[in-house]
Amino acid sequence: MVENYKCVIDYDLCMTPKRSTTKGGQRDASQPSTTTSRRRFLLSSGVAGTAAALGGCLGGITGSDDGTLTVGYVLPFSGTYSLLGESIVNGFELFLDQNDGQIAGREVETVQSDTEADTDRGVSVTRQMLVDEGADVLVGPVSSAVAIAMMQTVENEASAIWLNANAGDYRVVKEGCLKYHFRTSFNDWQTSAPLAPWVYDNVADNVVLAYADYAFGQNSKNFFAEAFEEAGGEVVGEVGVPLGSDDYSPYLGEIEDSGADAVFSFFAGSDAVNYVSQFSDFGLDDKMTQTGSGFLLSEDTLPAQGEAALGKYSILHYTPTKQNDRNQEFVENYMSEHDSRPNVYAVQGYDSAQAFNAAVDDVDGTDPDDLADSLSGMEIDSPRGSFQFHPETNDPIQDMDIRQVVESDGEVPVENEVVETLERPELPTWGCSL
Amino acid sequence: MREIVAMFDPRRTSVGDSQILTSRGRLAVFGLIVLLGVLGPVVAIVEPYWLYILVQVLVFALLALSLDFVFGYAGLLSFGHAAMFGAGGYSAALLITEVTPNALVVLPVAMLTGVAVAAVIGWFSVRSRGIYFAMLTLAFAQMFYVAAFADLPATLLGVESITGGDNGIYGIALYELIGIDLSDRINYYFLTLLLVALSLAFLVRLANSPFGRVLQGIRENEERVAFIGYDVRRYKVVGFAISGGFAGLAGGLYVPFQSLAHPQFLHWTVSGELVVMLLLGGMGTLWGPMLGAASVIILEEMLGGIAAWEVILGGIFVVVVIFAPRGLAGVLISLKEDPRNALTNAKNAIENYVRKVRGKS
Amino acid sequence: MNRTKPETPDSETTDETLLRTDDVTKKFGQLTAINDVSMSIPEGEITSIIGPNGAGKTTLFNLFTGKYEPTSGQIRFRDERIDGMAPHDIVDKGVVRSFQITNFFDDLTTRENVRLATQAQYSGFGASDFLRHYTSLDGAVDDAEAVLERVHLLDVADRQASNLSYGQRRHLEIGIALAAGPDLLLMDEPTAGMSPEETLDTVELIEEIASDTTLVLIEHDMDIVMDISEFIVVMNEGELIARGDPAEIRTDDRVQRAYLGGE
Amino acid sequence: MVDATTLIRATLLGLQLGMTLALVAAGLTLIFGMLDVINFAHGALYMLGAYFGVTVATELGSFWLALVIAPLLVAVVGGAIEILSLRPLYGRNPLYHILLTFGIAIMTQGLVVEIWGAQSLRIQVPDALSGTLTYGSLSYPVYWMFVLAVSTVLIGAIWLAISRSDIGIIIRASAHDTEMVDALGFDVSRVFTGVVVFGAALAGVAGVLLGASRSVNPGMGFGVIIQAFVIVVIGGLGSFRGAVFSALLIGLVTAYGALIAPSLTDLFMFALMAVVLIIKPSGLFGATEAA
Repeated sequence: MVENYKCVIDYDLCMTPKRSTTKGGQRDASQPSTTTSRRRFLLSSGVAGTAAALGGCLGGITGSDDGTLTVGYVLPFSGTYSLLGESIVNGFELFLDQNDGQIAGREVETVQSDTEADTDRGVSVTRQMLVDEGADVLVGPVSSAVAIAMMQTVENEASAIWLNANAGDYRVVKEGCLKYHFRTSFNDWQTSAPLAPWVYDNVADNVVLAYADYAFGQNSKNFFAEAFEEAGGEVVGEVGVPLGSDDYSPYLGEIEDSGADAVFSFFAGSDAVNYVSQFSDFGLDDKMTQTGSGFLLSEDTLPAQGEAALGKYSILHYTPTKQNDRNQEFVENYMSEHDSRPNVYAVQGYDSAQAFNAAVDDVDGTDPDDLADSLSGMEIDSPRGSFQFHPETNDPIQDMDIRQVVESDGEVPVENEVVETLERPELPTWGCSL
Repeated sequence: MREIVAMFDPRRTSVGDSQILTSRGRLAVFGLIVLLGVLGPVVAIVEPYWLYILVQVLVFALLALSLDFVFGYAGLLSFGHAAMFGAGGYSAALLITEVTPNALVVLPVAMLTGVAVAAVIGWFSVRSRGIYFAMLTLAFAQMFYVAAFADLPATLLGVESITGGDNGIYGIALYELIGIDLSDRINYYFLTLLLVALSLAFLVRLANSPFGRVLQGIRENEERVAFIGYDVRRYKVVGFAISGGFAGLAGGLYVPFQSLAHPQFLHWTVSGELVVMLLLGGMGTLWGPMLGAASVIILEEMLGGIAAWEVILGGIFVVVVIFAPRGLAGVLISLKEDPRNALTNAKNAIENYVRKVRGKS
Repeated sequence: MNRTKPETPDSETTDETLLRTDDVTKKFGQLTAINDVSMSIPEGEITSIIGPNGAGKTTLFNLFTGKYEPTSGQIRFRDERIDGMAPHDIVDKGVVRSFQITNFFDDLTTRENVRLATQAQYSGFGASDFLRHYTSLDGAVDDAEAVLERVHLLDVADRQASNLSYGQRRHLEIGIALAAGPDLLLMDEPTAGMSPEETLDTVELIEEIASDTTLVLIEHDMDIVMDISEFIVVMNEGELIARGDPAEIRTDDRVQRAYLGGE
Repeated sequence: MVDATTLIRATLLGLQLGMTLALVAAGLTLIFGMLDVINFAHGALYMLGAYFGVTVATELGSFWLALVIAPLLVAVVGGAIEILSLRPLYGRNPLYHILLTFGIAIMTQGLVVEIWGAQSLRIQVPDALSGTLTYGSLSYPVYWMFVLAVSTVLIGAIWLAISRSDIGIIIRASAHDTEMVDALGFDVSRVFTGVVVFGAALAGVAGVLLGASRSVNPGMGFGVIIQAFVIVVIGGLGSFRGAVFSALLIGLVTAYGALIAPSLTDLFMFALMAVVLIIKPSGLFGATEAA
């Protein structure tokens, strides 16, 4: 058992440098890193040869009774979503670096395999992490479709807790309601509904809804519409746009023709870039106020959106410019390791590490049932502001920021400024009662 | 336009000849299946996760086999096999969640779904040839994809959900098979191995049947086959439908295993990957594409944790296609026939490459 | 299959029309390849179609065998319309062609080439056609042997077709057509490119085949045409310009002008 | 529900989509017609055009320089691909080009993420072209009109070149018969390299043009390639005018489809292709066997 420590600490002995350390280039290679990435090809050298080839490095295979914790990233590392995957890893590993590479005083081994943001691969990677790597905790995924597809496997194996560091689809709670599933991120109700009464009070009493036409976009749109009508507003139209569209001209026409004073939008990633830029290109900024879920105007899209984003409102649980000590410290630490400001995904990764740390510390072990009991209702001191895991759904009860895009004198000419913080809006439980 | 038809002629590169699989070849394949059968329990104890990989390898080998039958033996390059794979998968998902998880009911239905979908696509497509045929099959498969993604069936029938839209159908239970616990992964592995072995045996038999000979004739000289009295179109449609049945079976095996039926299964990238498996393995040999499928799955698995794995995987494709013209099957055959000259052959291949790049072919 | 197989040679007794065209025209876009051709092929005889290159002879074959559909007009075989039928259905009726350019299965053996053609009469889409081994279809195998013997290819039956000599390839071409069991065999330049010796051999074969099969030849070698034909059709620029027995054709003015005189 | 303004705007978008897609499809169809190569990497070349454009525009601060330099860089990449990987494969079953170019496309996508990162980028629209044109109730971005104009002029110029000049004669000749090019006294291998270089440059131009109106991201290469194939096949493989015609057709179908049933626009596109191929098995302008 003890000999396993050696190779985990001396990472050059077992592994070649991993992606996230080489890319930013900030991490000093000579510094004993705690993060190792076990590559599949090292294991493939044959069933019999594996143990010999890797020596004591296979500590994690049957779980972690040797004390080493195994963290399995179920994240995309290629294609468009790789930015999100890497940010989550960066956040998680920032915590590790701040704690001598340890979680609750134990050594940590991280394992990653690219989900490609593909549901099918997601299931396979989940299985790999749970069965092959003996992960004590799953971190991820990015895509809600992957999260939904993972539920069955996580439930069947019942061998690790699952810290969902992004995927916000409410159905993971409604239909999964898994004991082991804890969201360190958000759910799609939070990034839409609480904005509705605010828009009604401060912007307009009528809106048109624009959304990427897939489950997540539809959920967000529905939650907003429901809350907006409840607040007394009127939804005058809705425009669904196929996911991954390049040209929004026909839809912008419909949005304009609706005659609404404001628009609530759900788009993310490159869709958000196209939508927001073209919204501005077509001169719609002069005609209506743009509001949306925070992914519409986030750190990963603002550089490309540039001035087109100015003045637009959105709601999210984290804003890097937020003025509180906890956040300022976090931003500083993050920027000393990476060139860029932390984004919401990095915070979700960081908080996953915090939550895992607290739980392992609390139960002094890795039994998933014990960890789940410990995490339930736990309060986490996050850069976003403190949040609590809902005792019944394990979703985060957290503050939500209403932000507006303003000019900035930083490298990116625009940034989000918090206009108002909604204190812990009460979450629906969708019949889940853990 | 030059020889659009001839350019898709697999004969130019196929390794085999009149008899599909020599008796020694059969022995080797049989041996491999027995080996896999013995290997299963060993793997289950030593490295249980690899059992999952093996199941995945077997499923995609079956899919590649189904494509090779219709392309390698009938000259029909399908770029839409994802349609049959996905259709089989979705029908299995719906049956398991709504009706019964009995494998003896669901798997045959998945297969029949594949046959039906392939028959429809084939009926419309076989009049076109070569790349036009490929693009027609692609078009139909993409239409299936869009329909599943937008849950068109539900819209048309006015119900809430059938295909589950972009989330697909999830949480699908594993099969039940009288008295056998298929949630035990070794049993699922054996079931898959058995079905793949039976499929291979059947397709080899079919390739050597009077029907199979006509298909081969069509591949070699479609016009002449018509002028000696065969209904070429009907043979093609039937051949395509049979192939679709096995693609549907592969879908039916895969979906409960992944607990998921997803529109991605119908996407052209699946068909594209399948063609890559075929070319990588060596088409027209039936076993080559299965090898290609195994290589792609295992490569992806191995490279999944590596930075820039796409660059490596893409690079492997490029190197194989330039230096191993007949795919992995070709490499194995030449190694077997001429093991001593392997080094010389490799050297020749490189010299040949340099010469061609310099334009002195 | 329910095809009537070639049976008793009774060519002398009947002078019936086997195949007939009525006002057949075939256009490719602006180009008229066949213009208003009406003709009849008598049963039991050797008919030759002659004419300069581009006269439309091969197009006529393609029309007879269903490769093309006439733009207008009708084609009848045994008084049944066959224009618009699929090639394989026309073969089923008993009209089979051989090709000017050898057109078979190069990768297969000579025997297998022929066997594939004979197999058409024994197999369809029954369960056994999918499950039995192809060599166990005895009827097809026996028929193939008979055809191979008839076209003198038994010695090279196991050789890969692409390795045959030119003359042998031409014979195999005819053999495959024969194997499909024709009542009417259309032969497109069976002697083209042959040495005098091979030509002689082939002419013998043609005459032997003619003993039980109605033949239509496209042929350039006038000596052969005049020697073996009982009936001749002359085409020029898509039109039928003359028909008759060899003696009549030899003396026809239009033929002289359009064709023979030109040489 | 659909008024004149909407219709005009959709038409403008359809034309713009059509013309830019024609830039991508033109190279694809010429490469197929002359080299018999099914070039899956063509989308990657389009993507590289956009990324090179981003870098040049950022480093040199000029959109105009980007519009010139980026396509040239893509042309160099195209030439390298032809010489190093396509050339050794001529004469083999062209199917292998699928595996080859598929591999190149995957590699390029991976490299782009390594070099530029995965986040969406965008080329800055030059001030001269920013702003919105307004005519009555119709407003349309100046830059989009610029894209439409530039791509139309380019396609028109190529059309003229192909139908009038010597180069055009070679291109048309070799689309039918490579030996003919040989007979005319041209070095076939240089002609082949030239075609790929030219096709790559066109794709690069499309990449830069659209990189300023759309987001530039690693998925854009695979996003465009299937659409381009559909266009090339509908038009008839190897036919330039077929490609232009069907690019416009697909552009308009996509634009109008978005007005009718957005989630089904792809379905319309594939259904259109299926119908065309069922009626005309070799595409609209493809050579038929019979003639």
